[in-house]
Amino acid sequence: MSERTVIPFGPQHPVLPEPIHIDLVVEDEHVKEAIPSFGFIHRGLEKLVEKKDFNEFTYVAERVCGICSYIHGMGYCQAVEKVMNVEIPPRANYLRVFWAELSRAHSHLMWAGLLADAFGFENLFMQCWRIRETLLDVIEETTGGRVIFGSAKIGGVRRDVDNETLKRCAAKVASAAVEFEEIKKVFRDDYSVKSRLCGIGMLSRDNAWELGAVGPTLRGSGISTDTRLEGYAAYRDLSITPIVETACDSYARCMVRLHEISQSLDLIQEVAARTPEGPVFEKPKGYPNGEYFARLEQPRGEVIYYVKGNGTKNLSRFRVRTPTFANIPALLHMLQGCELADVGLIVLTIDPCISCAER
Amino acid sequence: MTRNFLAGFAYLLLAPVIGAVLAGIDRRITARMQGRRGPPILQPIYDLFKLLQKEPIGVRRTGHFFVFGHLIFMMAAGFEFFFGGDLLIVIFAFALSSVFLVLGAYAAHSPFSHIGAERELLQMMAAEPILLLTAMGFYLANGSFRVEQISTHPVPALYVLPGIFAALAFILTIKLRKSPFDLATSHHAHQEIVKGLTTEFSGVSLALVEIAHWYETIMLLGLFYLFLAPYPVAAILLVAVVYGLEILLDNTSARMKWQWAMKSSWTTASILGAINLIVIYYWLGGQP
Amino acid sequence: MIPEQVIHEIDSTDLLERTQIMKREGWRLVQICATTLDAFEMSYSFTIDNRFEHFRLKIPLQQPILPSITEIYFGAFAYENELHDLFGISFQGLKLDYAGNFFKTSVKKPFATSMCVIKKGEAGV
Amino acid sequence: MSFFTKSPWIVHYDGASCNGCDIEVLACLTPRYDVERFGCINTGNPKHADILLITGYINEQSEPVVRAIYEQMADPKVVVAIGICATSGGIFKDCYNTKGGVDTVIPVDVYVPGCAARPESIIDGVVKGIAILDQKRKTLKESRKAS
Amino acid sequence: MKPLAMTKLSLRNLFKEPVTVAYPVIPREYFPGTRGRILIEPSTCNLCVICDVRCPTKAIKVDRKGQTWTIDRLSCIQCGACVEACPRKCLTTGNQYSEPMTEKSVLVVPIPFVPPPPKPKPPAKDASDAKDSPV
Amino acid sequence: MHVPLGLILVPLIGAFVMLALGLTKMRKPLVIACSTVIGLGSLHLLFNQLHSEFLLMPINEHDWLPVFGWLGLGIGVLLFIISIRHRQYLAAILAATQATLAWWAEHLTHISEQVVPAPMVIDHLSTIMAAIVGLIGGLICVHAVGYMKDWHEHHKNLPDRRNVFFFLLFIFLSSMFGLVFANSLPWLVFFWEVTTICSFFLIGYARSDEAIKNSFLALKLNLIGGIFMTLGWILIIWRGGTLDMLQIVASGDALYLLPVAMICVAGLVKSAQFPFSPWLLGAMVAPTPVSAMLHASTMVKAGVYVIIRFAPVLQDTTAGLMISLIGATTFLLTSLIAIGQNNAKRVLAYSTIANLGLIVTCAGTGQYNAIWAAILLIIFHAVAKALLFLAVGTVEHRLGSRDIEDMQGLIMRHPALAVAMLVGIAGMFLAPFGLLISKWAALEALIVVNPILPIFVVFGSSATLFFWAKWMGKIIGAEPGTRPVPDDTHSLELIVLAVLTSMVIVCCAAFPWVAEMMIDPYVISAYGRTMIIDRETMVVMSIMLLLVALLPLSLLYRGGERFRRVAPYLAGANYEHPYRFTGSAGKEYSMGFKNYYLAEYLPEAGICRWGYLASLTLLLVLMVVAL
Ligand code: NFV
Ligand code: SF4
Ligand code: SF4
Ligand code: SF4
Repeated sequence: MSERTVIPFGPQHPVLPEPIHIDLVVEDEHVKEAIPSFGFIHRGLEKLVEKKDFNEFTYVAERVCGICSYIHGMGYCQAVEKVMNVEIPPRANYLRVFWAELSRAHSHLMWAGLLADAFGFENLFMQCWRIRETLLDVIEETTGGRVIFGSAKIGGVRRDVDNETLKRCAAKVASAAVEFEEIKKVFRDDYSVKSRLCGIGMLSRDNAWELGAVGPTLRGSGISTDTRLEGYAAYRDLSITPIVETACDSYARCMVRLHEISQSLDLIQEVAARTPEGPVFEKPKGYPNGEYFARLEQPRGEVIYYVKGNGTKNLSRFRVRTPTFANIPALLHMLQGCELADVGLIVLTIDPCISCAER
Repeated sequence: MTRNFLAGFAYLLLAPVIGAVLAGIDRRITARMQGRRGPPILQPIYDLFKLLQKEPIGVRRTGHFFVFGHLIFMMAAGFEFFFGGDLLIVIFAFALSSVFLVLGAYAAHSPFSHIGAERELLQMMAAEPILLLTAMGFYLANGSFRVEQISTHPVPALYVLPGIFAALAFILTIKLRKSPFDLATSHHAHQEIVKGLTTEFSGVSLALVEIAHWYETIMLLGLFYLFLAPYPVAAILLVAVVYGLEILLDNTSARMKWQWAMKSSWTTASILGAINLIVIYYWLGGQP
Repeated sequence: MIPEQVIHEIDSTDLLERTQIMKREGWRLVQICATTLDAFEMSYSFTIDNRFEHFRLKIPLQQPILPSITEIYFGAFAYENELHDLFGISFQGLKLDYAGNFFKTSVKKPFATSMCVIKKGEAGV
Repeated sequence: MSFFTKSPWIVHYDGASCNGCDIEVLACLTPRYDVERFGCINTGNPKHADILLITGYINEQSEPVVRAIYEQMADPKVVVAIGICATSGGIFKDCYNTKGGVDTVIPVDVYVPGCAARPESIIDGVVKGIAILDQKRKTLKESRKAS
Repeated sequence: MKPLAMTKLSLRNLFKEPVTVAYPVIPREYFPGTRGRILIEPSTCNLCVICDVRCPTKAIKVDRKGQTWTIDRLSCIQCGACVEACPRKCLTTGNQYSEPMTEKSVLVVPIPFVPPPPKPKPPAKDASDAKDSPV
Repeated sequence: MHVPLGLILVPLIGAFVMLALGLTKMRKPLVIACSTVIGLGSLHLLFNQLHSEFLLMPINEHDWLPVFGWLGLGIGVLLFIISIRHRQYLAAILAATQATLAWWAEHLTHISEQVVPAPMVIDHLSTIMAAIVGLIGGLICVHAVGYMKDWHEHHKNLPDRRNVFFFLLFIFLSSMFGLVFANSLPWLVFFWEVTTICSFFLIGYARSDEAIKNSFLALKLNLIGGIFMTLGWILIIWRGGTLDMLQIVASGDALYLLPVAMICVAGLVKSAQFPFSPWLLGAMVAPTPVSAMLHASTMVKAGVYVIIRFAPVLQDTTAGLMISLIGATTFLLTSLIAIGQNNAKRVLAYSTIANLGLIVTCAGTGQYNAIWAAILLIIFHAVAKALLFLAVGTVEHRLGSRDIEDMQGLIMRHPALAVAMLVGIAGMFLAPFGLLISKWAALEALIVVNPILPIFVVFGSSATLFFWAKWMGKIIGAEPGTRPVPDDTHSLELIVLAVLTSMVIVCCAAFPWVAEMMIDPYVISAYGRTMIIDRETMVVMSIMLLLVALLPLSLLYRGGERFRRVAPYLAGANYEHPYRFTGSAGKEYSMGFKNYYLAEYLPEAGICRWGYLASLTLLLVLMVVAL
C-alpha cells in the first residue's frame, strides 16, 4: 500500500460544534492514529486577571464556557472566598447548588443530544434538547439568562430567588424528569443505539486513571470519584452517591451521564425544598492575598481553579484546569484503532468542551 | 404501446413533482415525530429552485458531467420501468445511474466525498442483490421480466413473494438514504463525513442530484406497487404504508455502520430473498 | 470534608523521582501549572482518595527547563505542551511534542511576563 | 418570487466563542424554535449554505479558516455574526489572542447582539439575513444582466 | 435490548401539537427577570461615570461634557454590573432583547442633567472638566 | 477452405522464422505482418461463415495421429527434463504421466481404428473463437512489440530473448487456432498441451525465482487438467465411443457423461476455476501481453470453450449442475476477493477468473439460452479484458507501478491511457456495455434453469460493481490543475489500445447483430432453438448507448463563465493551500483518500480456502454422479 491517508477532521465539521482539528490517519475506515491540534478558540483569558479586578473577573470566569458557565463562576468565587476567608450565607450555598445542578443537567442533556446526533439519531437529539428547554426556562426564570447565568458573585449570589419561584421551578423540573425517563429508556434499550455504543472507545480502568481522566469518563471506567463528595457549598448537607459503570466503553460513559441527569434533577428538587431562609450575599472585605486550589465537580468532571492573590485588586494568577483538558490524553487513547464512523462519537463521549479546554 | 409511452412520459413529467411533494411530506412528518412544526410541504421545491439560482461553483468542472449522467440514467431507468420494460434492464440502468453519481463524488477528489463514494458503493453492493432477486422473483411468479406483464398478471406477486417483499422493503431504506442506512450521504444535518457523497456538489449539480433522487424514490415505490398491482387501491395503500414505515424507521434508529449495513442486507437478501426464490421455484414447479 | 491542601516544596532535580513515587503509590496527576513571579513557580497536583497534594518548585525565568514527566504520566503531555507554548518552559523528553504548535498563539509565550511582576519591579525602581 | 427567502441553508462556524452562543444556535434547530419552519437547514457544509453563522471572535488561528469557509460558499451569501464576541470581541476584546470581531476578516451583514445571543435574536438575525440574501440575489442578477 | 425503542414516543409526538413556538409571528413573553438590554432613565442620571468605569467591556460611554450617555449594544454582555453600580438606580435591565442590526451603531441618550460647577477642591480631572465647561 | 489451415500455419511459420532470425529489426514488421494476416484471416472466416452451415475439413486423421503422438511425446520429454533440472519432481512425474497416457491413448486409438472423418470443423462457435484469437491475439502481439521494448529497458539484467518470446506467442496462436478448429479429441488434446507448454515458458520468461516457481505451478495444475482430458479420451475408447466431438455432442448417449465430465475438469483447470485458480494469479508475473493474451482473452477461454462445446451432454444432469456450481462459487468468491486487491493485475486476474466462472456457470447448465449468454460473455470479456490488461501494462511502464492507488488522477496525467482504461472498465460492468448485457442474458437464462445459480450470480455481480467503480473513481479523481505528463508510449501500443477501445464500443453497439448473426446460428445448430431477445430490449440498449455517447456533450456546459473554482471541502483546514491542509503540529498533508480495500474483511487466503473446500467437494460429487 502506498502513502497513508490523512483526513482532516475539523476545525469546521458538523459533528463538532466547536473547532478542534484532528488528523485522522486511516486505512479503510480504521483510524490508525489520531493527533488532535488545538488553539482555534484559545483566548488566553487567564491573562485577563491583569486587566480586570478580581470582582470583575467573575464575568470573565463565567465566560470560560457557555455550557458549564455557572460552575466556572461559582468555582472562581469559591476559590477567591477561600483566599479571602469569607464564609458565605447558607441560602447562597443552596442556591449555588441549585444552579450548579441545573447547569449539570442541562449540560448533560445537551451532550446526550449531541451524542445522539453523532450516531445519526436525529429524533433523539431533538427530544433531548426539547427537555433541556424546560430546564433553560427554569434557569432563565431564576437567573435571567439562558446559558450565561450571570449570578455568581464573590461572597454569595447575585440574585435571590423567592421560595414561590423555587417551588414552581421544582415542579417544572419534576415534569422534565418524567419526560427524561422516557428518553433514558431509549438510550438504555434501543438496539441501534446500543450497537453503536457498546464496546466502542474502550478505556480500561487503569488507563483511565493513569491518563488522568476525570468525571464521567473516569466513572464510566469503573472508578468511583466525585468531587462533590468533598462537600463544598451545600453539598455537605446532601447525600450524593457517585454513579459508576464498569463497562469502560462509550455506552458506560453514556449511562453515567444519563443517570447523573436523573440524579441532578432529583437534587434540584431536594435543594429547592430545603433552601433555608436568610441573606444571599455577604460583602467580602479587602483584597485577596494568598493562594488556593479549588476543586469542584463540573458536568464533565473535576475542575481545578487556582487563584493566587497578592493583596492588590488584580490577582497574580488565575488558572483553571478544566475536565476536558484532563480528558484529552484519554481521548487520544480511545481514538486509536477505532472506526471512522465512531470518531465523532468517541470524541463526544468525553464530552469535549474545547472552549473550556483552551480558555 | 401508446399507453406504455404515455406512462413513461407521465413518469418523466410527474415523478419529480410527486417525489418532491413526498419528500416534503416526509420532512413534515419527520418534524412532527420529533415534536417540531417542520417546513412547508413544498419546501423541497423551494430548495430546488433556490439551488438552481446559486452561483455555479465546484472543485472541477467535470462534476456536472457525472451528475448529468446520474440524472439522465435515473430518468431512463424510471422511464423503462413505467414504460413496462424489462425489469433487469431497469435495475441495470439504475445501477449505472448510481455509479455516475459515485464517480462524480470521486472526481471531486476530496476525502469526504471520496469516503461518501466508497460507502455509496458499499451500499449499492448491499442493495443490488435484493433488487435483482426481486426481478427474479417476479419472473418466477409471473413468467416475465417485463413490468407490463407483471403488472397485468391477475395474481398479486405479494402472495408468493412475501420474503422478497420484506427484503426489498429493507433495502428501500438504503436507497432512500434514511437512517439506519444514511451512510453515504444524509438528509440530516450531521454526519461524520459531512455530506459524504454530495459534499462537493452545490448549486445546480446539487439540484440535479435532488431531482434524480425524486425520480428514484418514485421508481422504487413503483416497484412496491407491482406487488399488489391487480388491486390498485390496495397497492397504493401498500406503498403509502411502506413509505410511512420508512419515515418511522428513519426517526427511530441510529445510523449504523457500513459493516452492519452490508451484513444485514446480505443476510436479509439471502434468507428472505433467496429462500423465497427457491421455494417458489419448486413450488410453482420449476419453469414457469 | 474539603481536604487540607498540602504543598511540598521540592527541588526541580527531585521532580522525576518524587513523581515516580507518586505514581507508584497510585496517585492521579491532576494538573501542572505555572505562575510567573520572580521565577516560574510550578505546581504539580496529585490526588488519591480524598487527599489533594502539590509539589511546588521554582525555575528561573530565563531559559526555563524541566524534565518531562510524560514517561511516568503520559497524560502530562497536554500540560507540558501548554506550558511550553504559554510560558516558554521547555520540557526535556516530552513524549508527544507539538513543538510549539499546541496553541499557536499570536503572541509567543504570552504568560512569560506578568503585569504583577512588572508593576512590582517599577515600584522598586 | 424569490426562493432564497424560503430556503436559506445555514452553516455554522465557531470562531472562538465560549460556546454559549453556539449552543443557542443549535437550540434554534431544536423543537422549541425549529428554524426549519423557514426552510432553514443546518447543512454543515459551506458549499451548500447560503448563510454563514459565526459565533465567537476571530483569533490568529481561526482567521484563515473563516476566510476559507467564506470563499467556499456560493454567491449570494450572507454572514451573520452572532453574539457580542462575534460582533466586537466582547469580554475577550483585551485578550492577547484576539483579533476582533468577525468583520475584521469578512464582510458581516447582520450583527446579532447578546451574550449569549438568545434563540429569538438569532431567529431575528437570520430573518434579517434572509432579506439581505434576496437583495444580494437581485443585485447579482442585475449586474449579470448588465454585463 | 429493544429494536426501535423510540417508536411509541415518535408516534405520540406525531399526533400531538408540536412544542414549537411561533416566534416571530407571536412575540415571546419573557420572564420578568430575564436579562435583556440595559435601559436608562435619563432624568435621574447624574452623569457620574460610574457605570462607564464599571462596565467590563466598556460598552457604556458617559460624556459629561456633551451630556450624553452612550451604549454600544454590540459590546454589552448584559452582565448587569452597571445596573448594580449605578448610584442613582437609573439603569435597569429590561427583559426585552436588543434587535439584531445590519450596521454597527451605538445608542446615544442625551441626559438632561447639567453637571454641577467644579467644587472648590477638585481633583485634576474635574478641574479640566471645569475648564472646558464654559466653552 | 484453406483459411483455417492458413491460420494455423502462418503463425507457426512466422514463429520459426522469428526464432531463427534472432534479434533483428526485421521482427517488428514480421510481427505486424503475421498479426495482420491472422487477424484478417480470422475476420474473413467469421464473415464467410456467417451464412453457411458448418463445414467439415476432411483431413485424414490417421496420417496425422502419429505425428501428434511423437510431438506430444517430445514435449513430454522436454518438460520432464526441464522439471528435473529445476528439481520440480512433481511436475516431472506429471509430465511423464501425461506423456505416457497420451502415448497410450494414441496407441489405443490406433488399435480401435477409430476414424474421425473430419478432424477439423468450422462452425459458428469455432469461427467466433478464431476471430477472438486472431483479432485480439494479433493486436496483443502488435502491442507486445512496443511493450517488450520497454519491458527489457525496465529489466536490464535479463538477456534480451525477444525472439523466443515472439516465437512462443505465435506458436501459441497457431495451437490456439488448432484447438478451436479441432473436432477430434486427440487433436484437441494435442493442441491443448501445446498451449499449456507455451503458457509455461511465457510465465517463466522473466526467469526470476518467482516467475519460475509460478510457471511450474501453472504447469503442474494444467498437466493435471491434461491428464484428466487424456483419461476422458481413453475412457471413450474403452467404452467404445466415438472421438468425433460433434458426434459425441449429438449422440446424447449417457456413456459420454463421465468422459465429458473429465474433459470439463480439464476445462476448469485451464479457465482457472476453484480449486485450480492459483496458477492464474501466479501467471501474472509474466509480461503483460502474455497475461492479456493467454491469461485473459484466449487461452483461458479455451477452457470454457471446451465446456461449451460439450455442454449439450451436460444438459439436465447433476454433473452439469456441479460444474455450474463450481463456476458460480468461483464467480462469487473471486469477485469478493477482487475487492481487497490493490494490485491492478491481480484485480484483473481475479475478475478474469470470476468472469470465466460465470461462463462456466452458464455452460454447465447445457441450456440453449445459458449457452447463448456464455458465448456472448466470451466475446465481450475477451475484448474488454484484453484492453484492460494492455492498458494496465502500458500504464505500469509509465508510472512504474501497477498499484491502483498510483493511478489516482490518471485522467489528468495520461488522458489517452485513462480513457482506454475507463472504457475497458465500463465494458466490464456497466450497462449498456458488453458484459452487462451478457450478465443480463445470463440471469434471464439461469433463472429458468435453477434458482440457486442466479442467486450466486446476483451476489457476485454486486461485488464486481464495487471494485470496478472504485477503480474508475481512482482514475478520474484528480487534484485540479494536474498537468498531463509527457508521454513516451510506443505508438504501436497506443494504436492497439485505440483499436481495442473502439472494439469495446463497437461490439456493444453491434450487439444485436453479433447475437443474431453469430451466436444464434450456433445455438440453433446445437440446440434447435435460441434465446429470443425482444426488439424492445435491443432498442432500449441502443438508446442507453446513445445516451452514454451523448453524455460528453454535457461537458460543453461547463457552468458557464460564471463558474468559480473553489477549494474542496477539507473541514476548513485547507486555508494555506486549496488542495493541501495544515494538520496537527503544523504538518502539511495533501488531500485525497487512499487504501480503501476492506482487505481485512475480505481476506484473500481465507476466502480462497473456503472456495477450495467447496469446489473440491463439488468436484468429488461431480465425479461420483458422472460415474
Ligand atoms: N463541564 C465543563 Fe467545562 C469546564 N470546566 C469543560 O471541560 O464545559 Ni464547557
Ligand atoms: S457572546 Fe458571550 S455567550 Fe456568546 S460566545 Fe461570546 S462570551 Fe460566549
Ligand atoms: S450590562 Fe455589563 S456590559 Fe452591559 S453595559 Fe452594563 S456593565 Fe456594560
Ligand atoms: S447611569 Fe447611573 S452610573 Fe451611569 S452615569 Fe448615570 S447615574 Fe452614573
